[in-house]
Amino acid sequence: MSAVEARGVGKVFSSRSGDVVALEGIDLTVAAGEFVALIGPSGCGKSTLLRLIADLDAPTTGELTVFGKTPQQAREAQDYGIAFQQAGLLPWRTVTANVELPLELHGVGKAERAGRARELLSLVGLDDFAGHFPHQLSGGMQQRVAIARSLAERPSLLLMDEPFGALDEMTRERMQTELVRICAESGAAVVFVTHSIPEAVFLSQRVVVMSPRPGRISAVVPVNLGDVRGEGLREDASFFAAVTAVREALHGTPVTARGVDLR
Amino acid sequence: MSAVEARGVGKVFSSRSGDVVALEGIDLTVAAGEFVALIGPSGCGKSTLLRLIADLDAPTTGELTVFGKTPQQAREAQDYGIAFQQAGLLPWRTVTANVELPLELHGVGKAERAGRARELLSLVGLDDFAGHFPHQLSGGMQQRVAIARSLAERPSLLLMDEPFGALDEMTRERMQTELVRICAESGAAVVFVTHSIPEAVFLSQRVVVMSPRPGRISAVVPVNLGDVRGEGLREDASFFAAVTAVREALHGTPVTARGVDLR
Amino acid sequence: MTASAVRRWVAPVVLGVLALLLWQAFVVGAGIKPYLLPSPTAIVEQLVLVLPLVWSAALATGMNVLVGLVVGSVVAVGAAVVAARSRMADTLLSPTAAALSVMPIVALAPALNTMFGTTSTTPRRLVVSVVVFAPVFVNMLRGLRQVQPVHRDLLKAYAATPRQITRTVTIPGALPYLFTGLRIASSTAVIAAIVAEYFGGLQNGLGSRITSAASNSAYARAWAFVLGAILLGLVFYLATLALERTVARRQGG
Amino acid sequence: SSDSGGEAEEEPSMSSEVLIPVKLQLQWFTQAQFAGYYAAIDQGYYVDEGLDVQIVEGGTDIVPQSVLADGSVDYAIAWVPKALASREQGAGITDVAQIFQRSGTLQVSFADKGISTAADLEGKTVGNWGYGNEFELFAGMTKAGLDPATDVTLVQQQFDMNAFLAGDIDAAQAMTYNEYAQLLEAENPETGELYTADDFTAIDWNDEGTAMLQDAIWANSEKLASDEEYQETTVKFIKASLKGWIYARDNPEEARDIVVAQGSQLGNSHQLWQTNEINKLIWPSPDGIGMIDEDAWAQTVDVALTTKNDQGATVITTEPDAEAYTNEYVEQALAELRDEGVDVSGEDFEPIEVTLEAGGN
Amino acid sequence: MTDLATTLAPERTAPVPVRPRERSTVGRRILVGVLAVLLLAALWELVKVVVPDGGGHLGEASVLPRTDDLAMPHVWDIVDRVLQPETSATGSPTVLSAMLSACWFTLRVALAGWLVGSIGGLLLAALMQRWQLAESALVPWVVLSQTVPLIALAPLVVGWGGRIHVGTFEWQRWMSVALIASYLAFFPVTIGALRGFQSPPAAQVELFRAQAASWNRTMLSLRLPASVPYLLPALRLGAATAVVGAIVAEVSTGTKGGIGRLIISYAQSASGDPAKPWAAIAAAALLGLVAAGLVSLLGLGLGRYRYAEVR
Ligand SMILES: Nc1ncnc2c1ncn2[C@@H]1O[C@H](COP(=O)(O)OP(=O)(O)OP(=O)(O)O)[C@@H](O)[C@H]1O
Ligand SMILES: Nc1ncnc2c1ncn2[C@@H]1O[C@H](COP(=O)(O)OP(=O)(O)OP(=O)(O)O)[C@@H](O)[C@H]1O
Ligand SMILES: [Mg+2]
Ligand SMILES: [Mg+2]
Repeated sequence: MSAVEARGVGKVFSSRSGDVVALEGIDLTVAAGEFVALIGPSGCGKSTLLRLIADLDAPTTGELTVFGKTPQQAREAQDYGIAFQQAGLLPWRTVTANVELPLELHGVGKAERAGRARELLSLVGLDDFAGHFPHQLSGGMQQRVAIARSLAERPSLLLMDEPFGALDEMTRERMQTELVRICAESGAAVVFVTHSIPEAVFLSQRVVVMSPRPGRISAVVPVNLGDVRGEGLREDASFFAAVTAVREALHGTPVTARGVDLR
Repeated sequence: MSAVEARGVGKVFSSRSGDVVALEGIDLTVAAGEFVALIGPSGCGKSTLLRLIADLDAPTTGELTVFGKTPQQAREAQDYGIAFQQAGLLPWRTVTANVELPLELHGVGKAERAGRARELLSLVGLDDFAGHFPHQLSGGMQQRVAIARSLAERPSLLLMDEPFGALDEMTRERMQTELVRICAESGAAVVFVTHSIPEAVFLSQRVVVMSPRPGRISAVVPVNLGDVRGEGLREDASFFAAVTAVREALHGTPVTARGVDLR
Repeated sequence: MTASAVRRWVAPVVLGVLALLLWQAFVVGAGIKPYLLPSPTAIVEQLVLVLPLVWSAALATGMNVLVGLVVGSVVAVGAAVVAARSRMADTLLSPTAAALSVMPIVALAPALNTMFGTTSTTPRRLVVSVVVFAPVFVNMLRGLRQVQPVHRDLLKAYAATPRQITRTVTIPGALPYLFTGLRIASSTAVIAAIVAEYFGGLQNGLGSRITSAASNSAYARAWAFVLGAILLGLVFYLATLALERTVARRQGG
Repeated sequence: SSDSGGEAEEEPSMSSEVLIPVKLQLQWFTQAQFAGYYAAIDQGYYVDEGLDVQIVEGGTDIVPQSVLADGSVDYAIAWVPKALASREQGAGITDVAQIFQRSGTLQVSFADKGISTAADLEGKTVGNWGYGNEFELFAGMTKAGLDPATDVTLVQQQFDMNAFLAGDIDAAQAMTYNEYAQLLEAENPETGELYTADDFTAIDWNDEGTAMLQDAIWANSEKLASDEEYQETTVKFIKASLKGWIYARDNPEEARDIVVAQGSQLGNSHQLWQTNEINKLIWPSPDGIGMIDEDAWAQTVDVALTTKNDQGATVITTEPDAEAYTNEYVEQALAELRDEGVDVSGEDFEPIEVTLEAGGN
Repeated sequence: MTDLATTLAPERTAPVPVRPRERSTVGRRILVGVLAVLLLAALWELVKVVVPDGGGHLGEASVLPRTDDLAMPHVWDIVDRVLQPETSATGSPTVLSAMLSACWFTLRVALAGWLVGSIGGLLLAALMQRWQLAESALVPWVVLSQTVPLIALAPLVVGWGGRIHVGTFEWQRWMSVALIASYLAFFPVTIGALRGFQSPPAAQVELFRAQAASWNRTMLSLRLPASVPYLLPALRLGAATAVVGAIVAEVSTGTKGGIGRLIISYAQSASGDPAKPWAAIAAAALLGLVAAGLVSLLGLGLGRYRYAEVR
């Protein structure tokens, strides 16, 4: 069963100043365990699509299923974990308490919560900051806490909206490597929104390129860089080739490639 | 005469929890008309260095001159224009009035101000938004207004602190191309802080790589991609080679390059 | 102590001492008669004399402030919670709060005395509650409305119940705003309690002592009680500040 | 103000036309309590003496004797004990005419409470206004062996008698000419009619022997001592004022109309009642209106020295000096008035009958 | 900013554009206001029906008001009283016209006080913005100044004001009242203005520094406009407190002509004419609203500066 299945999904926002067609005719299937990146210019509806999958908004047209259920059923069954562009931590809770939040809301016992939080914090390299409050952390560290929180319930689908937007290049690259590892280990499907072409290419098995007004899928670029993605990959010619392919899909016009080839 | 000349510049911040050495022994010369990018991990002192040059802070040690004067003299003589990471527009002023602000502060006449503002807004592609207020613009558009403002007085030195941070990839690339053109035309020297390696490489003649705690210059990577930088350059092998070189300088350890060569 | 802490405490004290010295010098130097302006030393002299009275009067007034502050705040917080939930309640309560905030309490006090009895402390406490209501209500409501969209989305994504949302997000997020309101309320509450004594009622508080001393031309004694009033204001102010710090510390502020 | 007096002297040619400006500070708002001064203005008595008198109303926190000592006004009306307290605080003022010969303060109770002497106040809720108006009450209680601080519950009254009518206060302070009238203007909910004097009992401090002297004309001591012009003005001012009071005695209704025309908020019947009651406090004045009676003065000083209020303070701590009062000016004024054939003692003064209307209207 | 200053000032909120007020919302506000008054009147009568005449007591404390006609006259009696003459004297104006002219007097005095207090507050805030030391030294005293009861100050102001004679200028009683009103009004304005002057983010402040703009210029072009969202509510509150101050001061100093004096005068007949003082109380409350409303008009022309109004 596929993780996400969208058929002709559209979304119109009605506002005082008129209707905005945020999405139109979106057909997309994300297989279980697959990593899909969404890329496209600002305002093309990436976040909107993610919010529809998460049942934070309802589509105006079309059909959307998550693991064969309606998005609402999937949300209530806690089938997915989510991380937003802003970390969205609760400032009055410690790092641990923030990570524990979803577990607490769903009645997981104290001891189990604590154990899971410890595990997750060491996964994102924040063991030493368990008792800190969010404002004592840098933006990147906060984002890592949010990622740990999204993983707390071992979801089989991860929805991530530009989670690395606030990080500096180096941390960002480190987190990307980590994320690839975590997903490989947990076998979770991921829908990952980003503005960065190299990031999309590095992380995903397919890059879904969107165009704005109305938001449509303009291209899907498959990336086959193999399962083991190390740092070296970023300097590999095949990587640059994929980056070029996505850029061209994004700009709409093919640019003559000089010196590199798609492998 | 060089635009910026730093000799053994250091900066220590004293705070309640102890001293922070933000910069140490910085030696840097920026020639007139030269485009220099500063790159380095978060907290390595890039912004601090820029602020010292702009006389928004004073160095603790060392000597710093701007066009042969002290930074204070240079500030008072309005030798530089500056753009911050946040746009920092005045919300109660229209786009035009925001661009006109530096001219107004220095007593430039009304007609001349209006003419210059029109010129600058068309440069950054915002002709249609002259009468709008900042909150009616997207983050990227606001940033472009700030850039227009920094150019208002045709400064011979431009200081820019991650001005494109808020932009999406496509707009960002467009703005980069524009900036290269503007600088080439005006002959201004630029000190440009960024987190993005491709951006640094695309824009500058030299990339200054910094390392943190204490902030030092760890490497200077010369980039020779020629004077005419078009969109095609981004998919050129020489571009990727320079990107790789900067990445290696940044990570400190050379990574075996596969399939590409530095030209 | 850091330089800024030194400045924060020393500068006002130095200024205060300087002002007192000037005052003293002026009164003594220009030979100002006590009925026109008593000297600081005369005030302190009187303060020592009537200290037990100042203490008991401050206690009586302080009790009025405390009860009024608590009642007014509790009602205001309750009203804010209701207003945050229902638009209808908001359209009625918000203008009410605006009207209460500009209500001249001097006019209200005598009427309340008649309604609740001059010998009762209720009218005074009610006046304090009225004064306290607006700032607490307005700030609390703002705090409750301050829930960030990202937090709302997050809790929805976790399929949290409304009660869970209130407990984990809304209330903790509104606390800092509540304290802002309380800080404004605490210092105005003291003035209100004193002004409420102006027109009558039990003669056990600072307000009636001040008027009675002043009308006997015992200005130094009057100012000794005024000093008591200032200290009472300070106590309430610092108490709310301390409460806020404690809560903030527990929340990692 | 005294300077302007000097000016008038410098230009004698104008003196027949130029009036000496004089300011009089009252201790409360316009009402019949001050009918004599308003009558003197209305009847032109001050102008006859060459004075241009301007009356300044009081307020709750205005201390007339301070305003006088400041030099902001030329004369002030004040109760003797309060003025003595200000003298101790350095206010240089002198009582130059004691208008009210008796105290008008009562302590009123409902008849069924059975309070008719100070001793009956024990354990009761006792009202007073504060503002220094409470010493007769305290002296009365002390004399009856009660400690005002512990043996009664003290309550400050408002400007109305609601607390008393509602039963919050057992014994309320009332001036014969004001608050007592307010009681008689209120509706008795049991009968639907106005209350009558039979519904109440009153303790009169004149009877209890703790009465203190009330409204007197005070002058600036310093100027009295050094400024001859001011001395003359003082005599003129007293003389015209006394004439005003004599007018109010002989024409209470006209006096009432004069006060009402000045914009008092109290109604017609109330003001007439007040005029009449004030007359009772002044007349008869066997030695002549305004004369300071040694015995009454001594009693006032004695109470002021010995009675402690609930704060443990007495009104004054030392015997006032000789400058505190003088009959010198009032005697001159009386002599001139007697020469004019005016009855200054009102030996056969008879109060009129006043019927109060609801709300004093 | 020191702790004390953070205090009384409202939290900063994210810049949210304030939509220009549409006519319909103004109409709605008036409607809601009328509705609220009617509701209050209904509540008043309901209490009179439900609560026993003697009120309600909880142990020693009285918790419910007395509801007899002396304590709580009927609404219609109050309205009727307003339309009757003040006193039985011939030519006595109606209570309504007396109150209107009294309110007009007090409003003018209060606005004079508000003006003085606001200007003083702005200058003080500018001083504190200019020198941090001044801020540290003054803010605690500014806060404490408000705990000094007006009743202690009134005689001083009147006493010292009475000594001022400069040429033909002579200190008037109403000036004392205005001065006392300004003493209350200056406080919210000072705190609000200080908060507003300090509100521009570092990026904007440094922009001006980078342009080598002088302090005056920065104040004029940056801090003053930026402070508008803080200043407007503060000025509004200042107007309301100025009214309160003017009323207290009128009572205290016995100044004739204003609503404060009427409150006392009417209170003297509260026992025999209970509806009369309630009329004055209602007038005083309305006056506070009117003053605050008048000052709100200031905001009409400043729409563009109110991008982040702090209510
Ligand atoms: N709640 C809303 N009401 C009205 N319009 C909305 C709403 N949310 C989004 N939109 C509009 O829908 C379109 C898509 O928005 P969306 O946030 O999905 O873009 P995005 O691709 O995530 O952009 P970005 O990369 O800037 O985050 C935009 O034009 C936006 O203005
Ligand atoms: N005003 C200050 N007071 C104390 N420490 C400061 C101050 N400004 C900067 N620092 C410290 O100096 C160091 C350098 O800061 P700086 O802002 O220059 O870094 P940066 O390279 O610009 O980082 P980023 O990429 O995150 O903007 C950091 O460790 C920071 O904590
Ligand atoms: Mg988005
Ligand atoms: Mg920086």
